[in-house]
Amino acid sequence: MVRKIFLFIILILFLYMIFPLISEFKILSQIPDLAKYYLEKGPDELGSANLVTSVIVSYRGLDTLGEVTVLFIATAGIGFLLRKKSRISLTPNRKASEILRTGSAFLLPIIFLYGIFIFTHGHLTPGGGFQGGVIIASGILLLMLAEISWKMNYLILHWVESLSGFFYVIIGLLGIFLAAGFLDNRLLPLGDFGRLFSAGAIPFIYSFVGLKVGSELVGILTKLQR
Amino acid sequence: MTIIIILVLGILMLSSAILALQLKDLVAAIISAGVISLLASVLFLILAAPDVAMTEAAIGSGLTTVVFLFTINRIRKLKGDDDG
Amino acid sequence: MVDPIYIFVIVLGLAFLLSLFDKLSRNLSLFLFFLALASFVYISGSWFISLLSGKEELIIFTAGFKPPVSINLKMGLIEAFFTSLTNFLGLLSAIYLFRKFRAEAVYSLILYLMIIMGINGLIMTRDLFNLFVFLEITSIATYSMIGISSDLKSLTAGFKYMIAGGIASVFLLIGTIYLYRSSGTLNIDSMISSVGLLTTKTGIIALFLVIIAIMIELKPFPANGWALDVYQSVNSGVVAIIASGISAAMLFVLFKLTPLMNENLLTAVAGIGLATFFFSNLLALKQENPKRLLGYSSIGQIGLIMTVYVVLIKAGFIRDSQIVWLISGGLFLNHFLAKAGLFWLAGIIKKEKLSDWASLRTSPILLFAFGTFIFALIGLPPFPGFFAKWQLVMTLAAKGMIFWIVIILLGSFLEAIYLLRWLGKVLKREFQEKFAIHFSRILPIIIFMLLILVLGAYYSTLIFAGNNLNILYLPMLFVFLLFILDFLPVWIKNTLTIAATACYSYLIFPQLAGYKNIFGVIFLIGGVLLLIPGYIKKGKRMGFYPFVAMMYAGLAGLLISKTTLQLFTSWEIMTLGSYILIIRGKKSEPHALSYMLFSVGGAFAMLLGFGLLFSVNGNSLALDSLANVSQAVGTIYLLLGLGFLTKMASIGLHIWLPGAHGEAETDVSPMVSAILLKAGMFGMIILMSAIHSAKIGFVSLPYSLGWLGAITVFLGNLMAIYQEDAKRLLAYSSVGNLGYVLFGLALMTHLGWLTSITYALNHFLFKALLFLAIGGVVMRVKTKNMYEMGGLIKKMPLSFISVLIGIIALSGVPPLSGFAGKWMIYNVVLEKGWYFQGLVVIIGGLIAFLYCFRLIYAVFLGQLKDNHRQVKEAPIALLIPQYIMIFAIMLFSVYPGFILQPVGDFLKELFPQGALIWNEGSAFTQFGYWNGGLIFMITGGIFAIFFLLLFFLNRKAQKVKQFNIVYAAERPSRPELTHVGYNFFAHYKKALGSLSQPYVTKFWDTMSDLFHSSGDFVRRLYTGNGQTYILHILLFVLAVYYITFGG
Amino acid sequence: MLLITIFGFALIFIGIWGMLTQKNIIKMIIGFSIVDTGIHLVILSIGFRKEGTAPIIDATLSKAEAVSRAIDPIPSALVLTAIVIGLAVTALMLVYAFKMYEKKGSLQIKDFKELKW
Repeated sequence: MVRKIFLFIILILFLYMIFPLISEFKILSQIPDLAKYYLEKGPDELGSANLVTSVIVSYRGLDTLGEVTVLFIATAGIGFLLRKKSRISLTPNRKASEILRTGSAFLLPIIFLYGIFIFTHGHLTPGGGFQGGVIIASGILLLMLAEISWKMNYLILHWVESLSGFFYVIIGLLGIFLAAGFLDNRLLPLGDFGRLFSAGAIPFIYSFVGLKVGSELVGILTKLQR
Repeated sequence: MTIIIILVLGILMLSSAILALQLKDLVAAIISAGVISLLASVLFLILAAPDVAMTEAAIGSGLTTVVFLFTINRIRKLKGDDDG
Repeated sequence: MVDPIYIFVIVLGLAFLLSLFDKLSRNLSLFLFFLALASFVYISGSWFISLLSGKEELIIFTAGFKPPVSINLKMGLIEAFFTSLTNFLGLLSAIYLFRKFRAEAVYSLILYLMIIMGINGLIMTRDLFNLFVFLEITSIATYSMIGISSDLKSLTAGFKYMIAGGIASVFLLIGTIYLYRSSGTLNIDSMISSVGLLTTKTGIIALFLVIIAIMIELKPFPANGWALDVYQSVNSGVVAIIASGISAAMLFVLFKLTPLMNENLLTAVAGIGLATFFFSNLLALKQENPKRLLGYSSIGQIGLIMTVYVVLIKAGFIRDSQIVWLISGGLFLNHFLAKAGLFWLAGIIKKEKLSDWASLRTSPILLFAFGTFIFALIGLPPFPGFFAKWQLVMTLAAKGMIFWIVIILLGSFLEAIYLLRWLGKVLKREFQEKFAIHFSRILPIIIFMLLILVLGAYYSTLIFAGNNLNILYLPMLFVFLLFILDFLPVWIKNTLTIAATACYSYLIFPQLAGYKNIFGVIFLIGGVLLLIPGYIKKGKRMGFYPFVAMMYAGLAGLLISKTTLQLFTSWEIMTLGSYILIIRGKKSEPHALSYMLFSVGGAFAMLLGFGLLFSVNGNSLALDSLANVSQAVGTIYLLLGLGFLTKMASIGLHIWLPGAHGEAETDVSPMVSAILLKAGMFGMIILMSAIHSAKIGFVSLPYSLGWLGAITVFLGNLMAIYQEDAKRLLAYSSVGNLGYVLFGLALMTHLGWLTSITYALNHFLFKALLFLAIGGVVMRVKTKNMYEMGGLIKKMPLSFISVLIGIIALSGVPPLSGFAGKWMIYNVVLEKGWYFQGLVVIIGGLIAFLYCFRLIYAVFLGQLKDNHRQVKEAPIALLIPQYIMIFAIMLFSVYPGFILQPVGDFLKELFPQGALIWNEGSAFTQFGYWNGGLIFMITGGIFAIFFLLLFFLNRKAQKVKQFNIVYAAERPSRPELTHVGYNFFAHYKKALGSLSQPYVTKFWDTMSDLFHSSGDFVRRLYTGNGQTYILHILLFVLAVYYITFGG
Repeated sequence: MLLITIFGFALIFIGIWGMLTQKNIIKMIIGFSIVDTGIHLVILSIGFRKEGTAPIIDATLSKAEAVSRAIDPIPSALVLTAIVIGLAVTALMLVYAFKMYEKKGSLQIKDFKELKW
């Protein structure tokens, strides 16, 4: 109890410390110049309708590459930590219900298609590579839960993961040669604003990101499941 | 109007956070933690950030919860082995 | 020139594909892995070289937009420096882990590459959020890599690390977003240019949160329990990356952000660093686990570098200026190389206790590497840490920042304690098993060892504040040569060293004048003489000659130093060499440690003194400037004096001497006793001839020194009489002898100095003579206890004569040279009017008789022990120098003017009054006269008469047999009781016992206990509970915030 | 939106409280993920502006209007990154928890004190 009171005092002191962050808070009527730049010039410079996308994929593309890398590291790390055969018996506890199994077999293509739609339209609508990737991963998760006698083809997963990541880096690299810098999406023509094939390389980058993220997440899940 | 929605969502969020910490049952606690993210993603929508809302909903409340559950599952299996 | 962005491209491109390649062949993936690591070294290294030669720095604009619109990376000189180092470390540590990588899953390669990439990113990025991303990349890859050894300990350590890292990330993220809100940008350069926007409360707190997050990553005290666990348990190859690589990157991040910090924050950072440095070292004192010890030391060193950098900036130096980088860069390089090397060694030895590291002795090259790293960390020359510390002290002293210097030196001293304790154990302890040696694991260690040596050479040749150390190049080159030739048999190396010392003395003698001539004789000619006994050794005697040469190099350096830096460097080199010599004795471990600790402590006092001198004398390093001191005279005098007196073993600072000299090897004892002690005296002469009088408060320092000298004479001699160990007896007697020297100097008169200087030469002769003779006896009878000897006069007559001459000279009775000293002392005491002190000195001199004659009758007279019937005379190599010294003593006794006159002439410059007046071999003072030759003849005549009387009248003396003793039907219970010389002065102990109680020893023991137990107490803070560590972090953040900003 | 910021900080504090008081490692990790969510809320609430809309140019938001009406896209981008990183860290922590359980058969943080002082 004494300990709890002590901890409570500590948190109160913390609250006091960060209080100015709240008390000096004003909703921005003026947004920072940098944000203005993105909002004003972004659509024309990069040709993406979704400005969050243009910030993520291009302006702050290095962060995104890093983010994909973090996920990749986590996958590798989990694989590394769980590399030794554990003592767990791998037999499933119980069979999944019939409804789940047929349902997921039916839903799977739709989920996949939706995921692909999300990451190819990242420059036009909300969402993008990450969201699409997660959706694809959740489709496969459904598959895992349904315990459908569909042996997950790890080799395919592996290839998708490796190559999508590799091509992402290659596109980034091409930016140096064909455009102004690493991860510059303007190596392809910007095209007509608002079209699927527009905004330079953004749809491609996001597709690779989507595939990469999706396969990495699946990797994490299967490693935990195994 | 939005204020009330935010308030309701926020209070729900905080109570599920406290619940997540107080619940003895780990699975229930994890689900409760997932609810926080779900509620947060609604708040993100209110903050006009649909991209983030999607991500938070999918990753924060979806995948994170699954990862938690998978781990618990592994641990329980291990426990079962020990008992047996 | 390859664009550094390719480092990231290569890592990511390769890492993403590596598992596919691995499916083809492990060798292929390993090949690509090493190729990638080597390419990073090439990329960053080539940038470093071309930037050094003046090429313009590179800014990489990602996405093709200028900042702040998009993220940019920078490759400037400092970035290139840090990336080159960390990439090189990455390559070497990968080589170190090669066998592991070959056996482990491909993930390990990927994770490793990611750590290296993350470090590069941390160093190069100029964007705050990008910094966060790279930090997470590095951390997550490290967390995963920790799993390379999946034992419970490293797992728990990894988990604690994750929790701590998670908390730090929370602070970093909140801070970053509020910085963005305050400044409207995430780019660090834009923030710096709009730093005015950060003066709002929000801005200040945001900046504080960012900085504190980075501080947490740098493991500040006390929020660092998790880091210690990581250092202790995780695989050594990985820990080397964490301790050297990631810490380097985080340090650089901190440096990068310093332009944003205001005065308060800078002070806070400096304070945290200082506290971390001090407490880590304090807490490490009791540590027995090598890797945890290294952990403490690493954390401390990082704290030190942090403090130094920030303090220099606070002192007004420009961030990129040469001086800042010479100092903090030197300390950093020192730490970086040494710590990585030591962690790698830890992985090879794989022992959980410090003493088990003794098995290092099976591999000379690794032992050498270990010693190099330890001495580098302690900050001895010629390693970069020494020069950095020197420059730091000078710089801070010039700015008047004495407080910082004192704490830094105190922390360094604590660090020296445990590092030396460890080194001692490695050099002396028993070991059971060897360790497996694989080329891939040793190669990195050797490379880093060579690198640190090269850097040391670079720093020593650097023109340092208009001053260079060329006086030491030649001898140190020879030392280096001896290290290489150490595989040769002992007689070759001995001859080489003798020849080199002789040649070098020939070289430098023309540069010496005045009293320096006398010291030249003692240091160099004496050095040659005392090398001759080395021929008695067989085999290789590895690790002896380089250090003898080093000690001589230092001594010679003292003679020709013109600046304080030269003097101090020589001093430290001499200390380093002599430490290794002393620790060679069989039971020398604790004594060598105490010798070295007193030396290091004394040296730090000197360093501070030189710093003060530098600051009050218009930033001059010239040794002559000592004479012009006008401010802080007393303090400078005291500090320098403390340093010199430590080496002179004055009472209070003497406790290291008896053990160190008594336990040393046969030919080392005379070296350290007869020669090395004079180094302290040499220092005192430099000091006192420049500063004639100094006061602290009302206390006159020379006057106090007089009392100190007198008491030293008295107590040193008193303690000598109770010794049963012949070599210890001589050692204690040296304490007393040097007391005379100090007393003479303290008189500050012509005659006093004349006495002192000639007595020094005398002491050299008779103490070397006695140590050699007694050493020879000890060598033959294999015991040092006098009660186990006896009757050796027939077996070792030549040694007997040596001892006889030695003690006559020592006790200052006519006719030998010691008497001249006594006579002059009495004169000068009368002249000066120091009657009480004089009385103490005289009584002390009388006590000297008591122990002197024991050396004769307990050792050489009486009954020969049964087991000594086969004893032979000492080897010829021991006798030759003895008889040379006897000859010198005789010469000096008959013709005292030979030495006294030139020294007196020189002293007239300093003390024109009261010189001896010479007339036909007689010396006159106001109180009387004295003629050495005459006395010699008269005393010799009297001696001859009595000898003849004895010879003729006593012819019928009956020889006493072994069993001619009657013990009233009692058998003595212990063998020593049959020896008449045993515990001979026990009855004096009853009367004078309280005077010879080891008060001083007790005092130092208490001090040591105080530090050790307080360190032991505070370290209980680290309970091992991960949750408590979170609490530590939070408390740390709160404390820093409220102290810095006052709520 | 000040209110959301406050809720964000409240979540952070609850999460830290959980990390400090929960004995079970899994619960501590739950605490950590609560903190994460809280941070995301704080970050995003920073970028909001009054009556702001999503920075996506479509039928409801023309290019010209974007500057005056859309919210700051940067916090959104940052949160997106932070969410993914949070997932990675949480997953890794959980795997650690599992491995620790595998070795020691306990999930109590106080049981892992082999290393200290």
